[in-house]
Amino acid sequence: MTLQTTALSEDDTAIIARLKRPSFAGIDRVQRRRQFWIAMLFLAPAVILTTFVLLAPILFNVWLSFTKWKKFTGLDQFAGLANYTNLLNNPQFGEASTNAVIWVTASLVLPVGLGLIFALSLRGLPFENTLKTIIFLPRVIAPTSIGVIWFYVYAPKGLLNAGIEAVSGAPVDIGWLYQDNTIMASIVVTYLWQNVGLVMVLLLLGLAAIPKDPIEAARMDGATPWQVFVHIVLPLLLPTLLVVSMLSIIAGFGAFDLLWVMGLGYPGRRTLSLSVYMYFEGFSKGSWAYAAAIAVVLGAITLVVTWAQAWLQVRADGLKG
Amino acid sequence: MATVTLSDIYKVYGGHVGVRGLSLDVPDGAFVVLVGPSGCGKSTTLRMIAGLETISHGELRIGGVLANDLPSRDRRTAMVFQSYALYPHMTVRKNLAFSLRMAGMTKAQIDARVDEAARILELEPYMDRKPANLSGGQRQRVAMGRAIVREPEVFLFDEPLSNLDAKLRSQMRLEIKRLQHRLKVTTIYVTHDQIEAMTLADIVVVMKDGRIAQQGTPFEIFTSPANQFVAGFIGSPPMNFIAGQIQNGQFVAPGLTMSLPQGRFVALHDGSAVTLGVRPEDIVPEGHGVRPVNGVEFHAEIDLTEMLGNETLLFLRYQDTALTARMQQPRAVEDKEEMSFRLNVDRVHLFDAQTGATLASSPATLSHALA
Amino acid sequence: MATVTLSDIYKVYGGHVGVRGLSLDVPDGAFVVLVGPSGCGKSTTLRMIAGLETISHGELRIGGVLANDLPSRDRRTAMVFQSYALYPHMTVRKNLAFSLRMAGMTKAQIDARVDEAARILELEPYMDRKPANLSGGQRQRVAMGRAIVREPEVFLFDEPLSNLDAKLRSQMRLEIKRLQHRLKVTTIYVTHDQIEAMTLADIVVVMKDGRIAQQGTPFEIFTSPANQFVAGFIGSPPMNFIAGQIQNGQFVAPGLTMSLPQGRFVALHDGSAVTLGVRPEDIVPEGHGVRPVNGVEFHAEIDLTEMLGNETLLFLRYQDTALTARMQQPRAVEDKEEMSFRLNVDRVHLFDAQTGATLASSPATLSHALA
Amino acid sequence: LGAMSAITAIADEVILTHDKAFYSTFLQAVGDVCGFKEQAYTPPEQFKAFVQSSIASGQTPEMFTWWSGATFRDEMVATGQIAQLDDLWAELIANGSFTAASADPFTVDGHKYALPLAFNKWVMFYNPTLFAKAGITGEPKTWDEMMADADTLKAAGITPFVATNQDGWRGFIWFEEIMIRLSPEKYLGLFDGTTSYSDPVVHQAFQMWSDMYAKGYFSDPRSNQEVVDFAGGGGAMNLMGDWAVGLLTQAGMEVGKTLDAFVVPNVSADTPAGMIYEASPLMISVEAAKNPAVMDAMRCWASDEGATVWANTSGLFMGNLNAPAPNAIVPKINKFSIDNNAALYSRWWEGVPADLQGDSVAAFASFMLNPTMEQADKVIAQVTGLHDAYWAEHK
Amino acid sequence: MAAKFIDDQTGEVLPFVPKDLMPLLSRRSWAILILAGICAVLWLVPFWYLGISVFKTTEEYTFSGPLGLPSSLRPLWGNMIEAWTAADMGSAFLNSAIYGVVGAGLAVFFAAMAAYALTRLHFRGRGFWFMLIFLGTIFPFQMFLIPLFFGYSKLGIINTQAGMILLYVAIAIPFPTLVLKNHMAQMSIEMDEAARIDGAGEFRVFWSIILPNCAGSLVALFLLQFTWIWNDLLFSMVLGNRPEIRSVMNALQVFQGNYTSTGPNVALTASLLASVPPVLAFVFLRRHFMEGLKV
Ligand SMILES: Nc1ncnc2c1ncn2[C@@H]1O[C@H](COP(=O)(O)OP(=O)(O)OP(=O)(O)O)[C@@H](O)[C@H]1O
Ligand SMILES: Nc1ncnc2c1ncn2[C@@H]1O[C@H](COP(=O)(O)OP(=O)(O)OP(=O)(O)O)[C@@H](O)[C@H]1O
Ligand SMILES: [Mg+2]
Ligand SMILES: [Mg+2]
Repeated sequence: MTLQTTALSEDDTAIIARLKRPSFAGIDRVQRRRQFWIAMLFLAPAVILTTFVLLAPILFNVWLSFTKWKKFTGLDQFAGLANYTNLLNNPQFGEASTNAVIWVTASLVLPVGLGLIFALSLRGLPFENTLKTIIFLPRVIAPTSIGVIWFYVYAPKGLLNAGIEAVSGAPVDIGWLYQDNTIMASIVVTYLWQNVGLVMVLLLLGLAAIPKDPIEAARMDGATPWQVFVHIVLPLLLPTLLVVSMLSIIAGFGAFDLLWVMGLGYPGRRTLSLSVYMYFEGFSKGSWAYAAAIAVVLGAITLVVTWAQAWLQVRADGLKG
Repeated sequence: MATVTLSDIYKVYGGHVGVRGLSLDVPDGAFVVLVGPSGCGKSTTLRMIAGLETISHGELRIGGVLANDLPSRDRRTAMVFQSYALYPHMTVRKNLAFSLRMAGMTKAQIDARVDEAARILELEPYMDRKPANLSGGQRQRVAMGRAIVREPEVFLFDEPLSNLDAKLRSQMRLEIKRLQHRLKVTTIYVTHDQIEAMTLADIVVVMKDGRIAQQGTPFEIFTSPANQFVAGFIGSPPMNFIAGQIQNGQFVAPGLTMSLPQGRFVALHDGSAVTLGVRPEDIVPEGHGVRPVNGVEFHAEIDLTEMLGNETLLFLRYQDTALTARMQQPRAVEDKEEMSFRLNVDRVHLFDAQTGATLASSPATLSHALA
Repeated sequence: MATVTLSDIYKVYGGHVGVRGLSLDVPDGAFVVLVGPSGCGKSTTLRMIAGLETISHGELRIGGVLANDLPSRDRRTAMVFQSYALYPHMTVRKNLAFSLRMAGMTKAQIDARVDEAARILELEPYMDRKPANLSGGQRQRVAMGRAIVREPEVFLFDEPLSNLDAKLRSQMRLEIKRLQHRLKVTTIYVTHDQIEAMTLADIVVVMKDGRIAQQGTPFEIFTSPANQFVAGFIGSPPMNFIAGQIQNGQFVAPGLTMSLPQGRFVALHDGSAVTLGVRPEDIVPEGHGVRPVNGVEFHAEIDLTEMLGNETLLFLRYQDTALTARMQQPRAVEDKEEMSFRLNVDRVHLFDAQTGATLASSPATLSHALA
Repeated sequence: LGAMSAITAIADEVILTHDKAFYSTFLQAVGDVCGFKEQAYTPPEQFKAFVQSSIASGQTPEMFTWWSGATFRDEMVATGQIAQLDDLWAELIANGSFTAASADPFTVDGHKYALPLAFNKWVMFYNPTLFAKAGITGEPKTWDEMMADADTLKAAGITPFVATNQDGWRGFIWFEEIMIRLSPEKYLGLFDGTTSYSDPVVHQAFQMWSDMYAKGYFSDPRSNQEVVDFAGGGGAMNLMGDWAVGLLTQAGMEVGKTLDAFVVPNVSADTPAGMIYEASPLMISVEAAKNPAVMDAMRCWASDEGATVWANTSGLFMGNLNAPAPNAIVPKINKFSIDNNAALYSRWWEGVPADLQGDSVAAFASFMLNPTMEQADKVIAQVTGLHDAYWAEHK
Repeated sequence: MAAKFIDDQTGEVLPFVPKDLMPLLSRRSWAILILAGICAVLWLVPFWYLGISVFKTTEEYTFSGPLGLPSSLRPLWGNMIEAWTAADMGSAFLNSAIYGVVGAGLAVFFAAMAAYALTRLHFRGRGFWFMLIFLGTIFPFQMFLIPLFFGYSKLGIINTQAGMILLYVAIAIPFPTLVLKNHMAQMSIEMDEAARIDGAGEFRVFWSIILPNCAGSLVALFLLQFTWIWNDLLFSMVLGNRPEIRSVMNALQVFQGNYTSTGPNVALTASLLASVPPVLAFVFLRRHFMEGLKV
């Protein structure tokens, strides 16, 4: 049954073209302009503050990374890519990068993995809220304080060694935070202890947002609890997992306080991660321009991660249609 | 295909009882509709049958087998949810195939069944779309498809049409009916819409407050309501109720005295308070439609009218009682117009004013009178 | 109170036109209902009148004053939204008082008006509740209260009833009608439900694709649809359409030949393709209801029936065309039963098969025939 | 915002900016007498960055402390923002309160740019009670005697030396001490690149250090409580600057009874007597020098009165000969210095190019944590690489 | 458990005990609960360590071993006083409170304004403006550090409360903007349209309609940002080092300083003291905290 007559169906583009003719143009432009300025008024404080306090410094930092600004001798002499070539030639940068990658991988995989396990097993358990509170609690405490507490936990005569001694009966003297082979793992454990609560809560929120119906439908469709998890829950949780992963990666690259405080007595402290290395080069050594270049590398990495996440997110949303 | 038997089923939530001692026999292949106002326990009952809620007390048998503690996946029931509950991350094809994959069927078997279901439901063009890219009606069909591919012994529907607009709703209603006539699978269908109940059911179960208020064929429910609640719930616009008394075997209300048909009602004491029920189509405007043979005449002022095209509803006020009458021919009626009506005495219902129970002498009498 | 005049109104969204040259005169105090399928531009039109959307082209006058660039708050219109759009953080009283506070009224004035509105809408018991603690119907009433306290010159309603269930919907429909009869404020009401349109409107405006398909009283729209679209859209179940041809001044379709009533239709060339329209109530089962004087008889097999209590819908298949008939008395009909029907020739509609336009000689003829 | 106006109010006063938060009260005691207000700014990295950037933006702090050595010369005086104090020094030397030599650490190209905040020597503190317990009488006069004492202590179950890597920067302390005991010339050569770290003397120093570790002479380098360890009897000797007396007495040690000090003897007798010194410069900006209030505060600082308050409160010696000895140890060391005509050598930290401090000291620290010759060779190779590269570029 | 079950609506006594009312935990749930309990205990071990350490004197701490229990509760008071005076925590607490309250308060308010514009007003380039605001948090803080330090020095606002507040406000804006944008996008647009028809201007709609309906998120975000600011060390170390303006976390750094004679017990006590406000806020307003994490 076609009803459309040719007279009734003037093409949209034709109508728009007709309306755009001078005699018609701009009937609602006045209102649009007014709306724009009202919007600007509301945006102004946030935009001005973030632009001047956050974005301008980032640009300045990029510029700085191309100068010889070091100890006020070479002030703003252009250095081209010198800082970046120095980066590549400096074994410490390589070491710091490698460590950063290890650190970020560990601080992504472990908290997300454990967080997922916690989130799944705590749901609906008695005392759920108490348990959640306990696991989340370290997160509200400053990383510096956390660092101090764990510094003493890991100390040679600290709680951990004492605990192992008490269990094994043999004297233990491990300098957890002084040895190349233990320090990273030790800090990762602390980081995990502090951050898994956050990941868990984010995942719980993600789980809570999954509609109950498809899960019940799957149960009726004959799926075992494990199959329900694999085929329904996990795919629907994927977008949340992606967000959490991105946040974890960015947080991982940016992590400073914990590494700085806990690495206090470790000779390799400055290359524990890129963020620490940057702080060391800039604030301890005064190689500002070089440090700025490290910061730019860090920024580039996070941009890529964010971009990749956005890309994956679109694909994950694509899963839904 | 299987019978479903509920005996004295209770569901208790915290301090509060959702379903109270419900007993119901669903014969093999029957289409049973649970209908009732919101919160009366329809969904809870259905979900207990599906195994999505535990049963607090009582016995549930599916195909004769005690199913109280059977996990959902072993009950051979399939359910269509109000929200459709499609798997948002899977294509239509995968949605349909999911249960078969879980059952460990081969690819060929799965494809055969899925294609068959898609054909029946005319879903072929959409097989590779995700649910988000389907219209409401299409999603609804996918949900049904997912239920039928499993070839379950019992279909469960929980308000499957309530998210569709009026047009689509009546269309899908027909499709569901056709489907069930074709597959002949035992079906339990929950709705709060009495029209769906009337049109779809072999057996209508009207529920109230976790209990069954009446069960029977749509025709029985409509013509011989067991109580005032059912009488008021089924039928649209709802039955008119007039409060009155029995005096000398007659029904007496302000401005209305009416002899009651012989034998239709149980013996009634003088002075007992009763409620008279009369459907809008049994208040006939003089000069329109079939004039009731045995009628009581009265005049009333029209308060408001609703012209529905093929018929007009007249809202009138007679002696402080608001009444609705149905006029079969469309005719413009002015507000405040004074009209005469004839109330069809042969079709009135009478209820105990206290308990609301019907005072009909036998449930069947009225339906015979009407047939 | 005010007239509302739209002249050649357009709304352009990006590359796409939502409303195309709509012109409409709403007389002072009239109840106008815009009805049409989803996406036809009803809400857009209403929102342009409310000042919530800019007008791309054309003139809008409210009470004679050009209103295109007037901000919402200066238009003296009040709107009831589909979602009610109550302020969730305010009590009912504060919700009602908000617009009056904005207008800078004194406390005493505000209280007087709010109390009056609460009385009219029977909201007194809920004045201190928040919207979250109200039922759907109560919320709906608060939304209306918020509109009436302002004593606006125009009421705008955008599908105010579509979030309510069937029962509540028909009840609130009546309340809105009563309210408007009492306040006599110019009202523009948007719905996609043709029953609401028919029952509420003084003037029904049927829209399609951003244009007006027909406007007129409910009776005109029902009895003399200007085109096949309106004919199919208004009425439930919808009008039956049979494709055929004109041969020797008769309508001919497979298995059906019918002389057309004299003078009802424009002169028709032999061989022109037409569509015959006939409403379900005009296909009368033999032996049920009023037998049409001037009818064409045919036999058909019943495919499915829907028993609605006071009437039964029969879905039949005649020569590959699916038809719906309405049977006034409830009677159980078996599937596959063979029945005879009479098609009421005096009430048929005829449409051009290409354009869908009515072929009635004058729009009024049919309505006269029906009255 | 009230607190902010408080800040502007004190802006009129003379402010002494420093990074030595643990001296705050002592500094303020002098400030009360001399009319300035101390202001601590920690940690040192931040303080350094703050001062550097202030200078860069032309807002040099009016009165502030720094470190002596290469950084004083290259990062402060070279900016031209630091006021010359030649006249003030002339006064101070003329009235006999300071020796001319005490200006040496603050002299660049013949001009004097700072007053001493403190002028300290690095000595070996020891715990006489523990010595007595192990049966040791008297202080060691030779390196061998010191090693013998260490043996004795060890045998008595007492750890001979407290040496930690607390805060990550202590790694050079024993290195520099052993170096000057072996060869002062080679040690000084490290500062200008004339001695390479691949020099056999450096290797020998590490060998000796490693041997001492092997014999168990040192306490756990991972301890983070150097002062508490030493004060609590966790070791019999500790190599520290003489400024530590205050800290150690605060922590419960008592000069003469449980605390005394000697200068570490040389390895071979023909090496001239010498000591590591540490001088903290106190300087003012060119701009501030025009402010009489600032000049008065500086003059007062070095005056007998200022020096007396400083000595009494902090237990530190700034070089003013008229000030009372802050404790019994300072005169003892001064006496040794005069008696033996001891040479003074800059600390390694101040001596080496600032660029190399962090990396090198981390290398030393890694040796302390793993004091084998294997590790020493690694450290030597690493540090040699760093320094050779630096000097190749800066010569 | 009561043998009878009474319906709270009808008062009827049911003739049975509902089988599923208090479902006994399945064996698996028990196992998970026990594991979770063990985890929770492990999680608390560092706190326990903190808890016993603050009751020890320095000597006790050094020589009693980490597992030893404190001999008396009295040293806590001394430790607290020492920590409090050594780090000048009085003014540090006040500073942190000012930064936290003013910084988080303004930031959340400004973020709400921006989110309002981004979700409720029609204008072009909303995506651009949002990215402009949000870009700031995508980059690691290391990227602002040096430029801010020099910029602040140049402007003379380094080591001023105004400078600290400026930074904290700015840095605390993007995240709440994201959260509030998502939150406001979910709120019915018809609500503000109703208010506009009711005669409210833009700011009115924002203030009287939108803000009250975001109250939960606003509180949550305020708490989150407050905690973040309170816990920040990096920026406070770089931009606010003078004793009068330094924050609690920065003040704690005195215990990291060279040659301090204060033992770990005092440093730990100080850490504990500094953590009290956010921990209290968290424990009492836990629900709000978690609410704010809904991105
Ligand atoms: N999970 C639950 N916890 C507590 N009470 C519940 C729960 N589910 C349902 N109820 C209560 O049980 C009663 C029956 O609920 P049910 O959902 O079965 O009603 P319904 O008939 O399906 O109503 P509707 O038409 O609104 O869906 C209601 O009073 C409801 O409040
Ligand atoms: N903000 C918008 N941007 C772009 N297109 C829009 C917008 N709002 C409406 N439209 C389009 O304009 C047309 C008319 O929409 P409108 O909302 O008026 O329809 P409607 O008749 O109210 O439909 P419904 O019954 O679904 O509410 C539709 O095609 C719709 O897609
Ligand atoms: Mg339900
Ligand atoms: Mg609409």
